[in-house]
Amino acid sequence: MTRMITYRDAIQEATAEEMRRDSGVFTYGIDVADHKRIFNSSKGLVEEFGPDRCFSTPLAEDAMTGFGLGAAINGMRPIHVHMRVDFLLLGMNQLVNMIATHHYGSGGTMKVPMVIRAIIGRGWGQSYQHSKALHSWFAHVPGLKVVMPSTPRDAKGMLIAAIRDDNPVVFIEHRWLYDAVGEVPEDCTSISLEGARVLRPGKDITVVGTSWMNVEAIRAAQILEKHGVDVEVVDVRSIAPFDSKTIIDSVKKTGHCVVADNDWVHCGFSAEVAAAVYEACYKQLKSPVARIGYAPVPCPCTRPLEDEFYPNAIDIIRSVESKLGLKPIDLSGEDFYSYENKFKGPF
Amino acid sequence: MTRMITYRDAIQEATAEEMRRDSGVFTYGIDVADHKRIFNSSKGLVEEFGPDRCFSTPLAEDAMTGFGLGAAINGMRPIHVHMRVDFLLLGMNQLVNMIATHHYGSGGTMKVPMVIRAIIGRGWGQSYQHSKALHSWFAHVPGLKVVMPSTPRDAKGMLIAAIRDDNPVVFIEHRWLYDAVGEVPEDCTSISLEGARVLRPGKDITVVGTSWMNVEAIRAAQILEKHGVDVEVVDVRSIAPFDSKTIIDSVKKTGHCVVADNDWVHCGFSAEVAAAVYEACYKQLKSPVARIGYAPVPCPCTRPLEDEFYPNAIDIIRSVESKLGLKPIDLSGEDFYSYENKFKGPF
Amino acid sequence: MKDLNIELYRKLYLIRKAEDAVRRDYFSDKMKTPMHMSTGGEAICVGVCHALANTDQVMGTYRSHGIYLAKSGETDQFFAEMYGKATGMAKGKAGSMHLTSPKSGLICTSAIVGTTIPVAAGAAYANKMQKNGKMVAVFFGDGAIDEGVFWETLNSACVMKLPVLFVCEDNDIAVHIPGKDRHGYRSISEVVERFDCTVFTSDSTDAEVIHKLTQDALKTIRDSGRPAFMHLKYFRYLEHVGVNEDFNQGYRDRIEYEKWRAKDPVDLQRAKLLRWCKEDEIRAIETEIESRIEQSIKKADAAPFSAPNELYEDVLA
Amino acid sequence: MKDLNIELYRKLYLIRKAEDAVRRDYFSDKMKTPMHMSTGGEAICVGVCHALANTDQVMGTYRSHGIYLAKSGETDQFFAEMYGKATGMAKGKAGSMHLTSPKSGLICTSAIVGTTIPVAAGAAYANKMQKNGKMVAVFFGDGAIDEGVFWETLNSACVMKLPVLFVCEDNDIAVHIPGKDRHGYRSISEVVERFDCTVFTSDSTDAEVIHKLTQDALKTIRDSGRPAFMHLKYFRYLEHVGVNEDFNQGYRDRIEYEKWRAKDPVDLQRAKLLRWCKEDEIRAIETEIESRIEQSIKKADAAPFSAPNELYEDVLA
Ligand SMILES: Cc1ncc(C[n+]2csc(CCOP(=O)(O)OP(=O)(O)O)c2C)c(N)n1
Ligand SMILES: Cc1ncc(C[n+]2csc(CCOP(=O)(O)OP(=O)(O)O)c2C)c(N)n1
Ligand SMILES: [Mg+2]
Ligand SMILES: [Mg+2]
Repeated sequence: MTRMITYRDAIQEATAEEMRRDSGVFTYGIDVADHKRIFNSSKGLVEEFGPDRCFSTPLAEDAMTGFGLGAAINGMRPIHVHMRVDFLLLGMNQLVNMIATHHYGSGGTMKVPMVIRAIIGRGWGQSYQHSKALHSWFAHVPGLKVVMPSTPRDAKGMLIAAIRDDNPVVFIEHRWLYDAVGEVPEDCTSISLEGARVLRPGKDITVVGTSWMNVEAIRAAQILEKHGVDVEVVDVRSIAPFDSKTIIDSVKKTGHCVVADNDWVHCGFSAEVAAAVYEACYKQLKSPVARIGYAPVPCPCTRPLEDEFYPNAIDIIRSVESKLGLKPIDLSGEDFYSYENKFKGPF
Repeated sequence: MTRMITYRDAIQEATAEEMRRDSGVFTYGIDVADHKRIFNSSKGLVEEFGPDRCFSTPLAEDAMTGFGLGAAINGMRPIHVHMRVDFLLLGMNQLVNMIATHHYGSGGTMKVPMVIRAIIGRGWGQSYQHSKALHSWFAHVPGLKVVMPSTPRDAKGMLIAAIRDDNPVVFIEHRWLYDAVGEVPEDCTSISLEGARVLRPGKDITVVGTSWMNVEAIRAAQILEKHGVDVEVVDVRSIAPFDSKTIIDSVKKTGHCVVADNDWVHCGFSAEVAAAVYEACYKQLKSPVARIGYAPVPCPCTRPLEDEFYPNAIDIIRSVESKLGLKPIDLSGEDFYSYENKFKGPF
Repeated sequence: MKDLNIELYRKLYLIRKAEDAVRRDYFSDKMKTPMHMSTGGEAICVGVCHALANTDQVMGTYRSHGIYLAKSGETDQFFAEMYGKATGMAKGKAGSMHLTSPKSGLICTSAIVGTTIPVAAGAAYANKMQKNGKMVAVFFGDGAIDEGVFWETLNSACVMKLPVLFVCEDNDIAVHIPGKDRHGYRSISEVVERFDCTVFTSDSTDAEVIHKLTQDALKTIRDSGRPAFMHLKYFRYLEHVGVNEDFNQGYRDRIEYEKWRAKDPVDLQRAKLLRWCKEDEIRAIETEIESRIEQSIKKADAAPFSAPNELYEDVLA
Repeated sequence: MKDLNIELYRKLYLIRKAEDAVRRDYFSDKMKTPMHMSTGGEAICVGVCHALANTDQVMGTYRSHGIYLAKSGETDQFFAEMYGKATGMAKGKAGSMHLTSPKSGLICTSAIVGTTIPVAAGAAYANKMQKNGKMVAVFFGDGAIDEGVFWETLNSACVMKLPVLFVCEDNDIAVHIPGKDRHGYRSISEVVERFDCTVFTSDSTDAEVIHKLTQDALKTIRDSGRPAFMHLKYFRYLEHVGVNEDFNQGYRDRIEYEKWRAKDPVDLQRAKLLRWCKEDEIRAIETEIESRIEQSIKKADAAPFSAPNELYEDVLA
């Protein structure tokens, strides 16, 4: 049985089901158990599992990250939640110096099954301290797995897999995806943490997306389709380990590649994708790889500048046009996602 | 007048001269003013400038990073020193959320002239918590400048420039460079923070190095020269802003590029270099860009594995050979740098 | 006495009315920035800021309307920033959560809890080095004291003998979590007392009381050459973020609110003023402030947004 | 009484002699790992660890030879790790700064100051959830209490009522910086007392005294359901990192050392033992330990290094 549910509910279901299955699973973090329940993604957990297994903590990201490590070493499966990935900057030392290394440093004798859920806080007027992504940072560090699901189905399946994984997994959720609705089988279980996925097959050009940028890519593809361009959209999903093969296969077929990363460009994940594609598709590439991302500035508050800051479907369309040598499409009749005009999935 | 001095003394001279020139300059951090003086790089400062302008602090990297921001806003020019760049993981929130954004967030009304000196702690048996580099992380964040000088002359000139710069500058020093000796003019002043430098001209292949990897690249070039291969070594120096032009000009000439980065490969700075080179030298490249870096693991303690972990001149030679289609050179008679056999500059 | 109380009232009323205007107009959806209101806590912002010299410096959090207005007294750049306009104090880049006004001494605010506390210590060090006599006061909530950086800074400032005033605005709540679920001690004052600094506490909503206490604290800092810590209680009238009341959410009690509302800082000060002023004298002050606010809002609404290329300005100096 | 004191002496002597062997052989340059010696602080490692059950857990710093040996009693994997060999507890990957021994309960050590403190809280939470009755003791220096993470953890553990024993090994120095230049309070105990936990202090070098105090602390944790904090003073005999004395460096006084040396934990315990044992009984214990150490060193020296491909193992589980 397949139902349509939101990304938010997918997260909630995965957590609840795993907590039912394994009494070692618990979830915690600042405001996790208040009545707003992390944008409702931890709804019902404290009622079902009690305040010992679903709890709010003091404001102490550094200590609470290390806390997860200790619980994990001792056989629990912590899920540490951050309302904004930006707050995780306070836990970076524990994450990188401690959590990522403990299995290695103990000669493989101890394991760290821990999930760190971090929400990309993009939104209306959130400014520069609530808008980072940081997946390239996490992925740079050996010993961490890093995933960014962009559909409700992947959110559920990959969160289940992350909880069951014996390694630390950084699980990055985009705030704007929370309302996205998609098909999720009733009996959805684990979906591999390792592998990109073709979200939309196409033959003319490959657009590689991370997280929310897949929504923009799909919208771009819909519009381009009307103009005879068949876009293949590949959702990266796993930033580390990184499945370059799915992307490379796609680019070998299409000969063109646009990377739409939900992050800054310089030294970002889009550089890794570009380098991998260039190396493997050297002969097949008909144009240089394009990299689309945040403007190279801190995110401003005011909406007109904020809209300029974030990359979107229009940027993707323009990039595709330039790769394929097309004239700019008149987009005046098209609808695009904006906060004011809330996205209504599924995609 | 040009003299031969060590990298360590170059750092010390730059700091002392700037402290003399400008009473707003001060230097601080854990153990900065103890009798070991950060591997002697802050020698004589407390004697000359007193404990108000050169001081050791409590162990509090997070607070002490924010402290620098406050002093900088109020017109001082702090130099915050970290004996290992790894400790800066505790200051990441202040660096990224606060320091990098303050000029922007104040609409340009306030400036943050601050230098963060961080030493890459590589050494004999230092293990996984004293061996990171992190320059790709810093460079990823708009609002920070990031440099990694690799010669005594650049160390002095770029530190002077960093201190005088009105922006936060992360200044990354490799511990093994401290003993390197090189020419530094008596009257050396500021050297631009923006720009790569051709360390050794050559025509057959370009090796792009960061920090210590330039030493390995030069050694590789010396050996390859004996075998008729003329290597051009380009020292990146500036990670942000990044001068891709010098590198691109070199690769356009040589047609081959090896990036030897003093860091992990995945999502690292080497990906940015590779992406930039591919994009600009698409027609001239005769082989794919090679990326050399740390093994994708936490750094182990024991010397035999540690030696495997770090990239070196031999890796560069092997990579050059494969790009140029040469047979492996017999290296058994060659000397290579190792901790046991201390490097004796100049290079 | 009269003058002081009038001045305090001006500031209290300015903050209350400016925020009332924000509340009234927020639903027009022209102020696209998350609002964390100072309403209910005005006595603290006003009492502390009024005790500071104009050249003294303050820092705060995302909840800094109060200190911005108390310290700067201006509403044009304030509302323009709320409206995200080019005429805002940061050309719209900052919004409500990152207000600054360097010329009035508000030099840093932040939406990451606790993060301006060490910045204040560094600013105090600079002032000490420059022997300019400036004081720095840093405002933060009872949530911020959970964070390690508070303790690192408190400790460091005590060792380094910095002229800094720590102002803990304790509303006993962090978003929706009360102090008792976050604090592993009976009272923060009792803990901080054991550090090499002086502690002042109050739960007064009388700006004059806070003003006097702050003067004492500042004098102690100057005399002792050590930091001071003020632990000041108040009640947050509205939701954590947003402009509404939230007693219907069930996580806290309206009764507690009523108790505090009965000693509302603005009403209380107005009642006191009647000792020295006639009603119409007070009304004149109020009308002047109200019309200033409406003017500022009109100007803000009419002002242009920053041009798109402004996005790329101010990244590096 | 006799048995206890013999057991304590065994552990004290094991640590002292193992480290003496490290000091003797370090210059052969076969142990390529930075050494932070426990010498001088043995009463603390031994007194605390001996009060713990075998299944109880400990965590420490880069200066953890003492707790490794006290908790595990084994020297084969210890020396093999120092020699960086495949037979080491972590196949050479950890070295001196990252010793662990999960089967003996040493589950985390770290070369970043303060970082195992919160890890201990999490481990204690797990034990509490699993109702396995295990205790966790975490060792850290007086430098670690400068770091915010200490305060965050102390506060959180008190709120969460975790069964954790904080053990501050206070040698009044962090690398070369004395406590007075880093601490903005008179006494850490006085500060921590104000948290919801129980504080125990001692400057004894008598392992029996520390043992007893730890038993009290553990009982208090069980009875009160709250954390306990032990503030224990000792003197670091050797340089911060390395195996030598460093009184010639001028930053600290030999006189203070002499005072502590006069009540050296190993000598003191040996002297006490003479109440119950004959000299040759003690010598027998010592000889056994010495020969065990020499055996372990021989084995370590003879063992192979890990093969190069071992580099890539254990990154992910
Ligand atoms: C480091 C960090 N963690 C979490 C948050 C999310 N957050 C925003 S405000 C807040 C509560 C702060 O409470 P308090 O310090 O008492 O200030 P108040 O809002 O009551 O004025 C939290 C948890 C944040 N902004 N920064
Ligand atoms: C976060 C961090 N900052 C700085 C250092 C460098 N460092 C190593 S040991 C040490 C001193 C620690 O002193 P203390 O906690 O008293 O332990 P002790 O060495 O006296 O046992 C310092 C500053 C570090 N390892 N980690
Ligand atoms: Mg509060
Ligand atoms: Mg110490």
